[in-house]
Amino acid sequence: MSIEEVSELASPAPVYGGAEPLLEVSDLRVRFDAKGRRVNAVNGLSYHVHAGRMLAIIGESGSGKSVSSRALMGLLPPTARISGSARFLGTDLLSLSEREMRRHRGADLAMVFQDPTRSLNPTMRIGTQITEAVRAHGDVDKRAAFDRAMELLQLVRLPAPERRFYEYPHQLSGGMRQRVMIAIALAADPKLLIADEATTALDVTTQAQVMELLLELQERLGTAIIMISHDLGLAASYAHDVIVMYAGRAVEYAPASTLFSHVRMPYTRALLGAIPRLERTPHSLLPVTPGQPPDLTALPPGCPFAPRCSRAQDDCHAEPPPFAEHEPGHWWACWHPCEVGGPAEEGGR
Amino acid sequence: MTIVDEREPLLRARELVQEFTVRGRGGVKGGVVHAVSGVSFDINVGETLGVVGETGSGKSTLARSIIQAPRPKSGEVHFKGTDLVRCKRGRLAEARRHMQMVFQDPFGSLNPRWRISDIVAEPLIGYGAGSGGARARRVRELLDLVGLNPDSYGRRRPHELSGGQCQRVAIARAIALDPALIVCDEAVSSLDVLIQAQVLNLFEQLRSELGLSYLFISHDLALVKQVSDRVAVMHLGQLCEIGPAETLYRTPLHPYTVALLASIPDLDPSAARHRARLSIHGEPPSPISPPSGCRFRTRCPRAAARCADEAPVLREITPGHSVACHFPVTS
Amino acid sequence: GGGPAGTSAGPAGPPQQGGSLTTLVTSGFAGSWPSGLDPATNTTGGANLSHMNAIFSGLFKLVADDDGGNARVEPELASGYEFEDGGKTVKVSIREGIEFSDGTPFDAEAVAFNWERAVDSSCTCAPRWPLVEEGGITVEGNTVVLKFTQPYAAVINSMVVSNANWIASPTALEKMGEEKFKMKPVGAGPFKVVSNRLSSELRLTRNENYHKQGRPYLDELIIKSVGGDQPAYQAVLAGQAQVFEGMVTTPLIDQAQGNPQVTVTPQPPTSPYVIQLNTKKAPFDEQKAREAIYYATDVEAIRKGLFGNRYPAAQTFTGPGGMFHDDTVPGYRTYDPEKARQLVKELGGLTVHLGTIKQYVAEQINTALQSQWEEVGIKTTIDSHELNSLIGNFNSGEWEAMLQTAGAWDPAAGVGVGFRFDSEAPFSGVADPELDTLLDDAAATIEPQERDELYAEAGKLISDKAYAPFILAFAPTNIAAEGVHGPGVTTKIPPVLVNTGIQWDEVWMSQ
Amino acid sequence: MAIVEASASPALLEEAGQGRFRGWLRHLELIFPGALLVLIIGGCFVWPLVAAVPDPVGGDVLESNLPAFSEGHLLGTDPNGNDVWSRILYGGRASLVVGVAVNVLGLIVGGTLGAVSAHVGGLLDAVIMRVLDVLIAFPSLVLTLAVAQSLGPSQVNTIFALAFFSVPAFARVSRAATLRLREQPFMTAARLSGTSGRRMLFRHIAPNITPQLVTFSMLSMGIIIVIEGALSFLGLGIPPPAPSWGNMISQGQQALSATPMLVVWPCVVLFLTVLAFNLLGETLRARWSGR
Amino acid sequence: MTTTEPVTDDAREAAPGAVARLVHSPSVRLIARRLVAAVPIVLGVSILTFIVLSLIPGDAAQLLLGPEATPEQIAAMHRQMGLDQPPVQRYLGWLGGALTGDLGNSLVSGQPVTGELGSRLAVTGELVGLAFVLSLGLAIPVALLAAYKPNRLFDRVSMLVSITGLAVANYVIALLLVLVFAVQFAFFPAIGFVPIGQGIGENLRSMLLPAVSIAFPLFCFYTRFLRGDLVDQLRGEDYIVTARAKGIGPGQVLLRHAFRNSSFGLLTVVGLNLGTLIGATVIIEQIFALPGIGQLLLQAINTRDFVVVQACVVVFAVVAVLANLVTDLLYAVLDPRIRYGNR
Ligand SMILES: Nc1ncnc2c1ncn2[C@@H]1O[C@H](COP(=O)(O)OP(=O)(O)OP(=O)(O)O)[C@@H](O)[C@H]1O
Ligand SMILES: Nc1ncnc2c1ncn2[C@@H]1O[C@H](COP(=O)(O)OP(=O)(O)OP(=O)(O)O)[C@@H](O)[C@H]1O
Ligand SMILES: [Mg+2]
Ligand SMILES: [Mg+2]
Repeated sequence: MSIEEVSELASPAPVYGGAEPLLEVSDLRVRFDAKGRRVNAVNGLSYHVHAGRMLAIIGESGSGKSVSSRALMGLLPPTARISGSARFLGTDLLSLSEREMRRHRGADLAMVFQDPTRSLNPTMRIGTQITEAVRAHGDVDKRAAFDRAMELLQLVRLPAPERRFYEYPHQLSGGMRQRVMIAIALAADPKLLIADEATTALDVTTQAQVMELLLELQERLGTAIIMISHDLGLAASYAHDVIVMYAGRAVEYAPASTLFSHVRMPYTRALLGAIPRLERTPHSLLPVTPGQPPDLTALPPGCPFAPRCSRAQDDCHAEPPPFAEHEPGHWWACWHPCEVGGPAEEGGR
Repeated sequence: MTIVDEREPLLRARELVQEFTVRGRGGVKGGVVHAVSGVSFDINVGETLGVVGETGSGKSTLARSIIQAPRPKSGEVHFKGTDLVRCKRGRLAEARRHMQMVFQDPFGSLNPRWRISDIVAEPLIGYGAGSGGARARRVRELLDLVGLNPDSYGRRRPHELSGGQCQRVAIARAIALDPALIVCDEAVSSLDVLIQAQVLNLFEQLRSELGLSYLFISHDLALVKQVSDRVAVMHLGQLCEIGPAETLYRTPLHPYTVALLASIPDLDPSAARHRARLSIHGEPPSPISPPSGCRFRTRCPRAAARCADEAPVLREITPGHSVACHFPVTS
Repeated sequence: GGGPAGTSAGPAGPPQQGGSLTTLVTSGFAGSWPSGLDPATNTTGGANLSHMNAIFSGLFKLVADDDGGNARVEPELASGYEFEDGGKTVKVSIREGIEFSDGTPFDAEAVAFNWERAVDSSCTCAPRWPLVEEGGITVEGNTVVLKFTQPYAAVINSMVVSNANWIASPTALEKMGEEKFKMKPVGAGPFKVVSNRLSSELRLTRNENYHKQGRPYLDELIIKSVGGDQPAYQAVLAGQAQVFEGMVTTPLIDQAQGNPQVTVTPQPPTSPYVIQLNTKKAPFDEQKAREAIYYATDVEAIRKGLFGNRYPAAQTFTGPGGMFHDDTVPGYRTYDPEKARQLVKELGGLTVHLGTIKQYVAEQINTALQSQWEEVGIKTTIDSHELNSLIGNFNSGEWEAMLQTAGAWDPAAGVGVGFRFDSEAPFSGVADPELDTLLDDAAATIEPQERDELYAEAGKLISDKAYAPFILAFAPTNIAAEGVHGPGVTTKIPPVLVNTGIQWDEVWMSQ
Repeated sequence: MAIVEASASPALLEEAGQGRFRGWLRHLELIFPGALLVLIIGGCFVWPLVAAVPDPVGGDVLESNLPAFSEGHLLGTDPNGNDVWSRILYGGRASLVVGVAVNVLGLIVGGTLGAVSAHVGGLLDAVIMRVLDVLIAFPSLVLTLAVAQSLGPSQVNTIFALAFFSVPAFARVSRAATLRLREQPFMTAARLSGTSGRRMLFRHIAPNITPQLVTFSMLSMGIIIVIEGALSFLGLGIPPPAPSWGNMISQGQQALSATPMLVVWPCVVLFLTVLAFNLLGETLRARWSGR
Repeated sequence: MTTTEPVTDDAREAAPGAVARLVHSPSVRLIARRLVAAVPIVLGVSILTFIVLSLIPGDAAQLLLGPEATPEQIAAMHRQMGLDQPPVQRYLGWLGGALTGDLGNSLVSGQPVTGELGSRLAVTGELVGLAFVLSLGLAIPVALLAAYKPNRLFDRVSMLVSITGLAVANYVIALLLVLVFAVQFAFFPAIGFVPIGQGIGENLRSMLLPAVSIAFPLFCFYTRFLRGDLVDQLRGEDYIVTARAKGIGPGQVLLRHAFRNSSFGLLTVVGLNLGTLIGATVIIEQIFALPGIGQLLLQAINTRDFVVVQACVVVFAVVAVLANLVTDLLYAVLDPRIRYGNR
């Protein structure tokens, strides 16, 4: 990829609403040099999050959702090369040293991970894991930390918190563990909470419980939430705004209501079309998008979705479409966007 | 082999029970997990039975009990007229030829050190079907059928394939011997939607073309509805409701089914937000010491005293639609 | 101060009283006493000289001038002896007024009692007396009388290596019972047993009852078993032990001699290394093969290369420290590779299994022999045996050549020349009636001059018939820390068999 | 649409260079121990064939204890006048052969036992595991001593005796790996495919547990070579004068303070060998575990 | 391990019904089960020893009586030693005695074995215990420091040291230690054992060098193992990411999270290591003239004193089995997944 192409891919952050955004990510790029292979995991991602809003990042597996959010937290392995900027209340998170970053982790930005079983230390009491997070920032004595932890456990509505405090992760069910993870994330009143597929490992009923909880907490605490998922239904049900990612880039961005009623990106449309729905007749064939996600080690020159896109034309293969605000509040990156209200199945070939 | 009666279901499971003794390090007995407790159902030729239920409800155990890996503790599984639970090893192997399984983990179900063509050929070799040349031809045919170009994929190894492709290889292996029944244990859960659609379509195609029957397990209710003729709902090792897909989804009878259906996130944002959603609260009880009576009663909004004393049995409410509840939901 | 050959090891002033001394013995040999310290049942008594002498002293003892010369056996707890009946009757008189350390009298009855047990003992150190069937051992007042079927010249000389020399208190033995007694034996020696951990550590304390006034000098003597020369040497340097008996590793001896902190006293060699050849079996039933071995063996190279000229070459069965020693034997076949090659050729090749006991010096010599023999075309394999498999090999009669030590201070003593050359002996590879007669005669002759001649003749016969080439007369070296003095430690006493009988009652330390 | 300047391009270029270097470094993890091993093995097995090296045994006693860098004796001679350098090369043969043989025995016997035991399960598993438990609880040294004393010390017997150390260890590793493998769906799938037990063992289990076993054998190779030396100390092992690194060290230690170099040289090569095997083992472990 | 909770867990554990809970507690059941499982193992070991020993050529009688003994003498000695009985009967006789705590009398010295073993066990036990303490006490901090910054200078140096320890035989280490610390600087005695009764300081001084000789290779092994495991944890485990995401420092992450989990792996290794230690004690006791079991065992094998060998082996086996039981118990006590497992 030449420098010119890179600069064309680079895009300004879409502006949402009037107030200053809490987090402003622009042109985030992450590359891995692993085993001699170079993986371009994130290729110029830009977005905003405002306090009190929930932003959903969706996209298929490997589209760079986790990598981009871990980059914000400074939790990528040393093999990652990061560029771009992520302004968080005026500081560029990406330029911080590990030591400075540590002050922000937990305190300003917190994260809830996909698999609560593996993400909790199996040999440490639940309570200790929470108080540890409480005490990581600020000078809190044991007693105060204990009180705070109990408060948090009540906040996430864990039944019998006094007992649970002394239990170990394996004694809890998946849903309870995920609540503990949320309690840990909320320990220092973060301004931004990143939930990286926080409910993927849970079954539907538990997933619903956890999502309810997140929403409720957001309403109460005013925290901004970035919710990462590949479940469009989840995004539609709970998020204010939605970003759709493909091959390490944002391809469509809009408030949830707009996005699901006025899909413009063929890719998003394909995603929506492929979801089995209750309304669908049994045994009907689903619309199929052929091909594979692009190889991140060697991206095609044009639009990365072009090889799989039914609407693709020559220009799509030649040049990547810019990611721009084509309608108020609705951004997309496509040379030939779908018509509003067109059949959902149209996205796939 | 016995001649199959046309009206006889392809698979008839009766009162299947599977239990596991869990042991700690050093072999301390921790308790008995009642993974599957008295499950009965039929699958007819060409029919797809969906099984839904939350994590740990015993779906996978049920599937494994049917393919006899391991054999269930008690109960009967009649497959094409043979009771698999009590038959000899040789008979079982013969029966398994017509019964295959596709697993949830697309990578784990393929030996990472084998080539794709070898993997697909494995059942052909295992059941001694065809000579070398015929076998190779059959492998190509199968790979073509699942949409993988045998020339470019045959010599690859699993890690050179994507998850969806791996799953297709697993399917190719499963259909290699023209089985009558395929057990799909969360066969598409780990795939993302685009790939999932491809695989589901492939299943559908095989069903209509080859007349396969499926036992289709998932906890995604919408997905199950998409593929199933009938749906069974499992809760803590027991069937709590079973019926034709359309009916069951339209008029769920069991409070648990209702709760499950309510948990499905809706794609319509305006409708989804701020509705009173949850009808199920609390944690699922432990399968080691399930509650007395109805196993759902601890979380059931309709629970009454009777539920604690008396375990409800599956009873037919409308034709083909049965529920195990003392107080079924009637709208 | 060190220096070669203990020249400066004379007493440094009058002996001083007191002190605790630790002496180290190698766990493979002297440091192993698995069956306890009762003279009659200690099967390794011949190796445990220090232990036994310290507890029991001895009826007789071997003494020598400070340089190891003029070695002679002197009565100790005995007061003297007489031969009668042409040597067929031996009368040993016991010193008066001696008591065991438990206070019971040490008398002829006690000695006779012990001798009866000694004769029945299964130790290699049991006396080889040709006793008459009935009344072989009798008591006459303060004298014990031995009656032999034939004269036994070495009866007194061999006493110092046999368990007949160590007299245990019969009263104590009876009181304690054999099993307890072997752990805490009671004798009339300079020391009493405090504690005894078999093959590991023996703690002794001064015997106040000891018959010599003012002896022993030491208050405490500890005998410890240690795993090898290197750790033992280090322990002496570090001050955990004052004496190490029986160092054999040449480079370490060299190093010790350069070290002013220790006194190095090489003992006068008595038993030479010999290559026993099994003449009862091919290939050495043929004299040519045996001669080839003689000619192929370059003793000078081994002396110089392996031992820095430390030990003298030997051509017969006693070393320079022993009785009836001859430096050379007329007609002895020395190194001549050409002749060896010639003989091997005549034999149409020669293949030899050369064995020895698992021990550093012996293994080194074997290795060198292998090289030398290979050089002249003798195919040689060498094996090192544990004691067990060594005995097994000899018993089976399947062995071909064995590197062993032969002889003793007095060749007629127990494990002396007969042990290796008598046709009756299990460890012998020779069956020559002529040699048997010579050796028997020598053993039965009291007159030293006559004996000397008989042994010279035997030596010549062995050499002429090429029964067994001798290598060099080896003796271990004793190491002592600064300030330790005593006969056998810092002066030389010929080893009666392999190790020296240190006279612990005379050993003293400067404080 | 405003286009933001492309960021970090120079940095990217610079990192690319570093990337190449890093890639090379990563290979170094394999190259260094590999090269070291090739050097050691080549030195022991090939060098004596190519270059004129004195015999390791049968030296002239008159040339004993020469210091290093003496004429004709690169590392000097031992008390028997044997060339130390040559003994190190030939001794390496013995040590490496013992190390490899013991590991191969462990790999084949132990590996098979463990795999079969875990695969078949049930009574057979219980019996095999109890026997292995006994072997593990049994002080292997006694067994070794017994073997050595009844059969006499020799290279073959040493291998045999040391196998008592390696077989149970390999069996455990292999059993654990097989048990883990058993959980994999492809094993169930294979059974459903009518694959026979033997085929399962050889085609499914064996190739999948081999990497683990090989890694383990790399790490235990050094240990075995060192234990052979300990046996030499107790008078077992490879009988002198035939050299092995172990018996060179054990012979040398008898006069360690006087002739330390006789111990130092074999220790140095042993160190390099253990280093190489360890590094190789760890690199392989890291690679095969997919890090 | 430090925990920050203000109320201790033990207080909760000692709630009513403590006895009932004790009986049903996994730990107690674990002990019982493992003790039962240990019986066949020890039995197996004793049978195996019996078989192995009867395969060794030569016997104590032959050795005691010397080469010139007549067959009648040997037979008489066999009778005296009880070696004339058929092996099965001999074994059963031994077993009967062993069950009542009487391991028989030494064939060679006639002394009762039980008492001898007891006093020697103390020496070997102290040696091994000290070696464990030293090796673990050093390995843990070194491994932590090495894992703190993997592939940096300290890590590399510690790796080289570890590999040296794995490559250099323990007897060479022992001799070198003595040369330096006993001969050059007379800090420690070169040989000998001072019983605890004569002062704990002197006792430790006499045991330190032998213990270090055994501990050094162990230390190296543990360091390699623990460091590797720690790095694996740090790289691969999700809860490490969680911990880092909380904003706690790398030292805390290492100590409180990675080490806590790595310690279980280490525990297993330590438990399994005990068997191999026996070889080390045989050699080291020899060099330092320590009156321990290793020394006894070697002598007994050389004199074919099978009663003593049998007793030593069984004692070692019991210790090995107990060690594994203890590690399992420690697991059960330390690892909550087992402590509260599957109830
Ligand atoms: N440490 C790493 N080294 C090399 N490549 C990596 C690394 N981590 C992630 N990647 C690659 O970066 C790409 C983006 O990964 P990421 O985890 O962000 O995907 P994702 O969108 O979160 O997918 P999923 O839905 O599966 O979680 C993938 O191709 C992945 O293989
Ligand atoms: N081999 C086993 N040993 C012990 N318990 C088991 C075993 N297999 C399953 N279980 C238990 O049996 C119960 C049912 O498990 P199963 O895997 O069938 O559930 P599932 O419905 O498939 O769940 P999921 O949706 O998570 O796959 C669970 O509680 C599980 O822990
Ligand atoms: Mg992700
Ligand atoms: Mg499942």
